[in-house]
Amino acid sequence: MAWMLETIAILSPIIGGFIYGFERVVKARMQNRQGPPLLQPFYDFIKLVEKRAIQVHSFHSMMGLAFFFATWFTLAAFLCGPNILVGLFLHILALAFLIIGGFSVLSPYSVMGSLREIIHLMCVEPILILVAVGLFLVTGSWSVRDILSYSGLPILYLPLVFIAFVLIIPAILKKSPFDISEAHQEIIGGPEIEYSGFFYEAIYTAKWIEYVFVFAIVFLFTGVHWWLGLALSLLVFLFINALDNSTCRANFHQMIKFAWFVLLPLAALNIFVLALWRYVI
Amino acid sequence: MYKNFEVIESSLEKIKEDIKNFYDPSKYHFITINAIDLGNGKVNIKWFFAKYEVMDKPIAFSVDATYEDTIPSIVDIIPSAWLSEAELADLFGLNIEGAKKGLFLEPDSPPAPLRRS
Amino acid sequence: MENKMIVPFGSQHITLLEPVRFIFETENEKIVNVDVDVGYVHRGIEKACQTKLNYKQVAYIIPRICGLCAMSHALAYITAVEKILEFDPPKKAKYLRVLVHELDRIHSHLFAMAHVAEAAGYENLVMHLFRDRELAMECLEILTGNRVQYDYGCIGGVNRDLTPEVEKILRKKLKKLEDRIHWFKDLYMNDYTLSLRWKGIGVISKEMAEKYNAAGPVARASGVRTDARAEFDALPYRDLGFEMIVYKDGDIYSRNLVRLDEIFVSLRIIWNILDGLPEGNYKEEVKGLPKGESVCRWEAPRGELFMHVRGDGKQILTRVRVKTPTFSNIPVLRELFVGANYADVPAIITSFDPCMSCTAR
Amino acid sequence: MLKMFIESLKNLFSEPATLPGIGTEAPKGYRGLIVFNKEKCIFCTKCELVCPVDAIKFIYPEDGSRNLEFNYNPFLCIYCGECVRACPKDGALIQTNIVPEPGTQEDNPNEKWFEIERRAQESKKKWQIALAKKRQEALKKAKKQPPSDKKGSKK
Repeated sequence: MAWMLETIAILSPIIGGFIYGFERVVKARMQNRQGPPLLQPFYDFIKLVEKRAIQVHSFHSMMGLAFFFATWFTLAAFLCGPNILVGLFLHILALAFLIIGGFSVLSPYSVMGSLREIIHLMCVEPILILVAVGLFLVTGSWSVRDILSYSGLPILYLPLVFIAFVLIIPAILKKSPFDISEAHQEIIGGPEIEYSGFFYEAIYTAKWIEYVFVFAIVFLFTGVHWWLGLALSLLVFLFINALDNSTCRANFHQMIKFAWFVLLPLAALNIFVLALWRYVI
Repeated sequence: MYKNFEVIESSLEKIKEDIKNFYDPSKYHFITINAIDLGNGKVNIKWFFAKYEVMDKPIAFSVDATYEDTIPSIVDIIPSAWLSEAELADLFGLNIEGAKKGLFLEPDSPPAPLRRS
Repeated sequence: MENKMIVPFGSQHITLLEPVRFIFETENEKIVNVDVDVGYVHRGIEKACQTKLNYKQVAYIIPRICGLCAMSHALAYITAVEKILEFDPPKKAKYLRVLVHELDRIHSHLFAMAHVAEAAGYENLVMHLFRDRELAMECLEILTGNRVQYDYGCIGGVNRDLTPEVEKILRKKLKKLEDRIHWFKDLYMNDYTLSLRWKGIGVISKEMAEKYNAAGPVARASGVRTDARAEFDALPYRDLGFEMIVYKDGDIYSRNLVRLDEIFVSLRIIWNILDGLPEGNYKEEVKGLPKGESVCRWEAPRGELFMHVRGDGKQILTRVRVKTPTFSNIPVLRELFVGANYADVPAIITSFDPCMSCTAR
Repeated sequence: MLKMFIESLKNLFSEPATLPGIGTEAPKGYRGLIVFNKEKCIFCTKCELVCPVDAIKFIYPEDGSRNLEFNYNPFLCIYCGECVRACPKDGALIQTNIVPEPGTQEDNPNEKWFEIERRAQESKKKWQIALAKKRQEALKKAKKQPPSDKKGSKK
């Protein structure tokens, strides 16, 4: 258990790849299709290495790479660092690289995607911070190591925060109904459209790391009971995929409304009540 | 000659007024404008209309013209006619008032392909 | 250019099946101006029909204009030529034509609905619609011998008879399809996210549809009562339980519902044909050369298809003009975009079910 | 939404509708590859005439005889079946339900077909000249022989 978190952080691209591959199989089966093999993301990875990379300009490509390394570093900081808030702020930074990269080219799809990515940030980050605050209120620590050794079940104290978090996961992982920054049918991948070959691969792999990041947060909600954590992660995974398969894309007005007027008050209410109970009574 | 539609003969000067008097958007459906090359630089143009919901013969306004003539545009009466007019201007090389060329053909394609010469 | 962003949409875009280019000027994702170019796939089929091929061969080239409404193009042309030749096809041939045409409509409508769902990002619905479209395609394959290009009609009748064993398979598959369509209807009526995305978006009022002469499901969704099946006497639709589906709202949602309900009507017509197919020949010899002019209005899946044929007593026709449904719908589409949200553009375009290879020919 | 949600979860545990790596078979009556039967053909060239895309070309022999060479381009063919319907002799042209193979670069279908088209055009002209000669010769022969014999030979 001692080196577990570090191992996960280092191997996160590979773990994320497996999660992504598994998700593609599950998604296909939910659509009554056979689906690709489990290792398909890695095949794609190998194929993309061989492709010729067309750079728009060097800064843009660098931002792609920066996005990948920053996401990786974010995960490492989140899992191994002393404070999960650092991880969350680094997460914003990592996305900022993607956004700046998207803005740095003239392509309207890329620029529009970056604008929408900012809206994503606006919706996602407050909830992530409330999750962190909630976990701190329950466990009394900002560190992942301490939260994972907490003997109780944080989810019992934070049910509404958990619900809010699960419902915002589609926005983090860019899944329907909140996949607006990537919206294939409208802006064709958004900020990532102008990347190609090796640099697209960086973005592609960074997405896998996001999977690990999200499910690591889900994992935190069960404290020391890691079996329960696995079960909960699987359940959330299935729920997210079923939701992805049963909704169409909302537009960004609807997403903001949902995130700010439904999810945020929900999570805030939970934390407010918890804080009252902890500190006042 | 005309097997299953009615034809109202008109002339280039009168056609716009005729259509204006005839056309009622809630009653008639404007179908399209079509041209037929008659050879020797002559062309026959027909404006097609049909009634809504009634099983009736389509009605066509027919005008004979030459390729040099300027053909009046009916976009101010029927706003959706611009596409048909642009097509005729492209494929037949007709001079239609205000019709945009190059919508159906690319710059390097042969001009007025449906004309017989 | 203060706050404006120019967004090109097409000529290649992920939601577009076929090349058409819109150039939007947007302000905060709101469209203020549109420019359209439709002629990317001009193949000169009309020219070929007028210069190279004789009038019987044209019947096999015309359906190649478009894969999805191949049967409509072929039958409209055949009807127009038969009108010139003053030939009335045998009754059985007419019924078989309706059968294939309605099957064609079913698969085309399912295709269109799938694409609207795709544009809304509803992947699962797309997969389901496409899978069930396969049933209609299989029916057509077994009936006509091909999945896309049926080449079923010919001048004088149809090319194949409906054998009892084929009829048995058709009945089985159509029964299954009908159950599925009921399932879809239920889904469309009750799905919350779909109504969120589609209700009140891309609204065409009745006046607008009449002003810009929209055709087909687009016009019927706006409350315009127009359907070439009821307005042109080419096929015996009146005996077969045809009913015009009209909705009033004129948004994307009602366009989908019009298509869905038309599938029910088509299925009913098909059941009626299978139950009461008349006896007789399915093909008769046609003699003579076309001399004269005729038109044909035909209700293709996307709307009114118009054929204008002129022959001067030669093997090769003088003029073949195809006015396709999308051609009529482009003007209203262009007007509709002004003031719309960019995020809704793919859904609006696909809800028109545009077919550019038809439009440019 | 809920309906589809349940359907998705249900589908997760049911057999998928698609199968890996198995193509479907063409049903009976599928309009596939056209097969030519030389023994039965009477070389009337009707199929060549009716074909809308000129996917059938006959190469004519130089001696003016009726021993034509049938050429068929499956890549140009649109499988409408018009040639089969036009064929006056049963079994000379058959439409099978074999799904045609796609053409590859190695086959070089285009260049080969252009060559055939060129040869067909040239050979037809030569054949017509040869045929005219043959007819003239036959006419000369017929003039020499008594008319009653000619009638008998025609029967």
